[in-house]
Amino acid sequence: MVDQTVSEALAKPAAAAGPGRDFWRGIAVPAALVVIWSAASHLGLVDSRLLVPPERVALVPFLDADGRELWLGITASVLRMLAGFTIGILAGGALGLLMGVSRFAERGIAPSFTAVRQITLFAWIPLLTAWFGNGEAAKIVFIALSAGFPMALNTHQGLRDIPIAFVEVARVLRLSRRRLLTQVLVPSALPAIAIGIEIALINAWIGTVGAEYAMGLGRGVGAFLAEGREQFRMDIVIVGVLTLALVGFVLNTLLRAGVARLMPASGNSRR
Amino acid sequence: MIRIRQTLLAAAVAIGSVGVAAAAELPPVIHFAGVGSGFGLPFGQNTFAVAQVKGVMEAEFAGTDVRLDWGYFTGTGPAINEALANGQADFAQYGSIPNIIGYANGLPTRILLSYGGTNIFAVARKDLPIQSIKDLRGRKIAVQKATIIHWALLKALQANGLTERDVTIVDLKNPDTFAALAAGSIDAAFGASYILPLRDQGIVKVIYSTKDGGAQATGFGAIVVTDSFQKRYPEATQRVVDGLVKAGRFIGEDENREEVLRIWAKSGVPYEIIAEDFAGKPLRAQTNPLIDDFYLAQFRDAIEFEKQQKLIRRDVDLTAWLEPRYLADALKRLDLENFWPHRSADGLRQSAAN
Amino acid sequence: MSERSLIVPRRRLDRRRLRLGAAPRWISRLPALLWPLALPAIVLLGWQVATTRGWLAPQILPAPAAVVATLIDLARDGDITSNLAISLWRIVSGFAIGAGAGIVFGVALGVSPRLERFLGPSFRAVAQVPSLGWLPFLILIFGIGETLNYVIIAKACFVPVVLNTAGGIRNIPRQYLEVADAFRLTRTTRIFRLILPAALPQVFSGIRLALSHAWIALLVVEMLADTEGVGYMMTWGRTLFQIDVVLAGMVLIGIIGFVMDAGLRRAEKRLRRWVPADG
Amino acid sequence: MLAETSLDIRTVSKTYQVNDQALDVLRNIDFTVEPGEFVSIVGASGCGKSTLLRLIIGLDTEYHGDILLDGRRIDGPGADRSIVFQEHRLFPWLTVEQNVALGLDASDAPVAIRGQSVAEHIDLVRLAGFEKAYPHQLSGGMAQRAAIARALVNRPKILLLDEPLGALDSLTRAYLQDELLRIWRQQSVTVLMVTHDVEEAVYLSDKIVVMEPRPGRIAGIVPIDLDHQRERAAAGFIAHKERVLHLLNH
Repeated sequence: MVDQTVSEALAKPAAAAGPGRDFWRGIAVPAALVVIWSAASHLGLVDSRLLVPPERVALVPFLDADGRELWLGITASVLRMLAGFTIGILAGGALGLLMGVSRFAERGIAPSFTAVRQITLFAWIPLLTAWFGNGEAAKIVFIALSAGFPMALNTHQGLRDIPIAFVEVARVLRLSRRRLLTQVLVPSALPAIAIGIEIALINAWIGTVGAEYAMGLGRGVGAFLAEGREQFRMDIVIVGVLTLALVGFVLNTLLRAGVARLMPASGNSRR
Repeated sequence: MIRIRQTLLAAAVAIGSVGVAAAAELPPVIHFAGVGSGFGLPFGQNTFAVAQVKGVMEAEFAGTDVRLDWGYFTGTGPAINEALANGQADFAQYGSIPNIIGYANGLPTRILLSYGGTNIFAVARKDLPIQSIKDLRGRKIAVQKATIIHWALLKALQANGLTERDVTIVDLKNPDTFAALAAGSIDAAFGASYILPLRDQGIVKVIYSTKDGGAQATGFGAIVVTDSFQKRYPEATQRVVDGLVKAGRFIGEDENREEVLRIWAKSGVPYEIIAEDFAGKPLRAQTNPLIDDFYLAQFRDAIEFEKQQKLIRRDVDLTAWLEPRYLADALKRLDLENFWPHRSADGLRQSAAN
Repeated sequence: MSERSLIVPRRRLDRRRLRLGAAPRWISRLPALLWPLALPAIVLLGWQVATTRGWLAPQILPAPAAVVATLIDLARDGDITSNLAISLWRIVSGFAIGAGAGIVFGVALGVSPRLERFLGPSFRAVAQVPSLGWLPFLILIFGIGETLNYVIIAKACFVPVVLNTAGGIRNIPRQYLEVADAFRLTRTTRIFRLILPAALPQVFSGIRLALSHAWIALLVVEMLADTEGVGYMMTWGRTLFQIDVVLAGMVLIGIIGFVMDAGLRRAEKRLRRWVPADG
Repeated sequence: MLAETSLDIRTVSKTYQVNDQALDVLRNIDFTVEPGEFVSIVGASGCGKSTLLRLIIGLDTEYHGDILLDGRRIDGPGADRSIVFQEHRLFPWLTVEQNVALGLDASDAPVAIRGQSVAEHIDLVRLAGFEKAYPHQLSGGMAQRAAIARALVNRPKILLLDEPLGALDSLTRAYLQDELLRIWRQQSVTVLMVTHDVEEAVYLSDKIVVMEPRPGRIAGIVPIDLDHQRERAAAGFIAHKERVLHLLNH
């Protein structure tokens, strides 16, 4: 209905008023906080060992010898995360697909999967370090687990919740198994799978930092953060935490843009 | 024993690492693991660090294809036990308490030599009226449990007529200890020299140090090898021990003191702190590698401590665990049998070679 | 009057409509209840064989029986019960604080465009920092102790509840809001008869997410900066190189996670009885 | 009596800004609904008929011209007007009874009277016995009748119907058309209905406002001078239908 869409456009006058104002409003509170932070640390209202002045934090990654480790750390973390993430979504996707298309597999695997999924990821760390050591292998396995679980879950659910109409059409058309899979099942589960990938990416990043933080060997943002704490360098800790948030945010934004480009057609996002 | 990497990591790691080496005398790669810290790639202290930096070990294996791999774990004891268990470490240098825990849980290691003692400090919040260990009665003390520092804490209490029940011991890792002291949620803490920067930041004062408390209260550890490695590669094991003894000699020679301290400072602990840690004592005494009566007595004490604390579930046969022949051989060949003092069980008397 | 009698019995759709692979015949004859147990049975068997045959060192993988024995030991010594009680109390109180505050803030954010404009973006940015990142700051502010646990768990619950509550409110169909306007519903009626019930499904998925985040945060804080609780018990098991304790902890954590999730599902079903069973 | 109220739409225009372009939705709409009348607006999609209803109910108050209710300009929703939407828009989490009671939410009637009024109106739309049912348990026609009860329970002077039967099947629809007539007479309420079904409009109305799109404007007003017992096949009925269709398609 034309007049409905028009009235909807009208219902959001903020969008028309220009994004500039919203942006400034959004940034007002953080800006005020930074000013308070700066004032508090300079005027000695708080212990400056604990709350380092903001400008010092901003300069640490450039001027400080230890702080410059950050750049290598980010590179190492991102590469490590990509490796684990790739393994995780491939394995998780395959498992989800298996459970989604085969009742036989679903009945056999899904209960165990659900049970194992209830074990919080961090609880895996002591086991993984015992099995794979504190090196790269354990970290990548941990990241892959972090990414794999949501991926498998969403793929499975996406396939399970396919509207009955689609499957009936496929049945009437007597599609071959391969066509059914590639042209009906997977495409219609795609929105759910995309959400799975999104969650997998966020989890993989948290998993990366967590693994680096808890398994002490090698470079990475998590190791950087842990070492900053080890040496009681609050400036480095703050930089580490900000980096962790920022990288997560950037990854998420990139992925969303990527997903949006990949599937412009399916508008019905679940969840 | 079938090595873990062949089973668990078969596809990933096996290629080129073990497998074919049975006939050869030397392994393709030797993994060293130690406790370390520092930004980026962590770095270690004690004998390993000097052996690595001075190229002593490379010299031992010059002309062979053996690759040397040094890894320093910020996760300390447990991480090193895990590395030894799953084949990511062949030689390890770490504190006795996790060392014993590993062995008591069936980790097949052999003790090759000592890497010397670790000074341990007690610090207390500046705003509290705590001047000595005796004042800790009723206080909350942080220590990382199941470490040699935990052992030293109980030793210190004991020496001052206190028991565990007179204080509250909180199990905290180093960074949490710093934060907890700064936030005032604990009163005191025990640690190695890494804890001293806190004093320089004005948060705590030092109330005790094993430098004053006598040799028996000082922390200690061992350099171990996995049993399978030394059985399979006795030749390589001997070369490693030779290298470690040579590194020990370098550390012990007074003219190298400054250089050695600089090497250790790469681990992220500031040079000034390390210099202070070892001030007033010759490094030769401090880093004595010998398995002598004193060392054995210390180890027995630590085993007893672990049983009391229920850190281990079964007893440890120290004699079966030791493998001193590589060290003896190296000392003899290098003519270093009298370089380090041989200590009596109580650590008080020293004698020349027996 | 034909349509008068039409109370439509919602046909429950068989969600297994079309299957790619048909199971081998002997499998399909297996009692349906046994089949889901096959995989765990195979894993357990492989595990047992691997340990008895000595393929894996017991320090790496203790026998299943050893894990069970450890579980029993820990239960008998009271280690499990005391640690569990501590952990559960932390979860419950942290969750109550965080989710409660989250609903209030989420409703505020959802109904007030001004609040959304000023605080929304910052909140969403801050929400990106996982509990692990908060830990160093929170330790500095609150020190090590119970307060830290409550704060970090409450924070972990707060974020998803706020996001989902605000999102749920923002996603309320405009048609319903127009009804509220056209019939000039009072403020109370709007909140309790429209906004809360309409946002409920999403609020509830926020709450479920919150509980799992709380559980994660609890383990993170217990494993990294605590001296009691199930997470600490596992770290301690790692320190003592006793993988059986670690595995026992994992089993315990899995069971609790399962029970909590199932409980919430049931609660949600009760709260949403106006929704047909198929959702 | 209730049906004293007249609705004057005087030269009403409405413009939306869409992508910085002015889009005329309504232009110079001008007609009157007399007290007690049943008036229909017919027109193709996009002629702005739903927008006009939104203006009258008061969901949207930005327009040019005047919409006068007994001579007073409308500036928001009020107790004197009520609406039934095309989709029933019952709240799925409330029972029929609770949904109908929403219509009384803004009134200051005492609780006892409210309950009675709700019951009466559920009776009126013949849903007695379904008070405790949830919307998902009702058929489309029943749900729409519940929506009518909700709209009438506060005894509005004017009832606005936005294609109220548009989503129903033809049998239910015919049945509900008679029901609407019955309710209209019983309640003696003024009704303004938007529909795109010409036959429905001729069947129910006293007067039909025919609109044409882009911009939405009045193509003509057709008074239906048939008695209230209308036969769809009668010649007079067909003639009126033809006139409306002609205006729509000219």
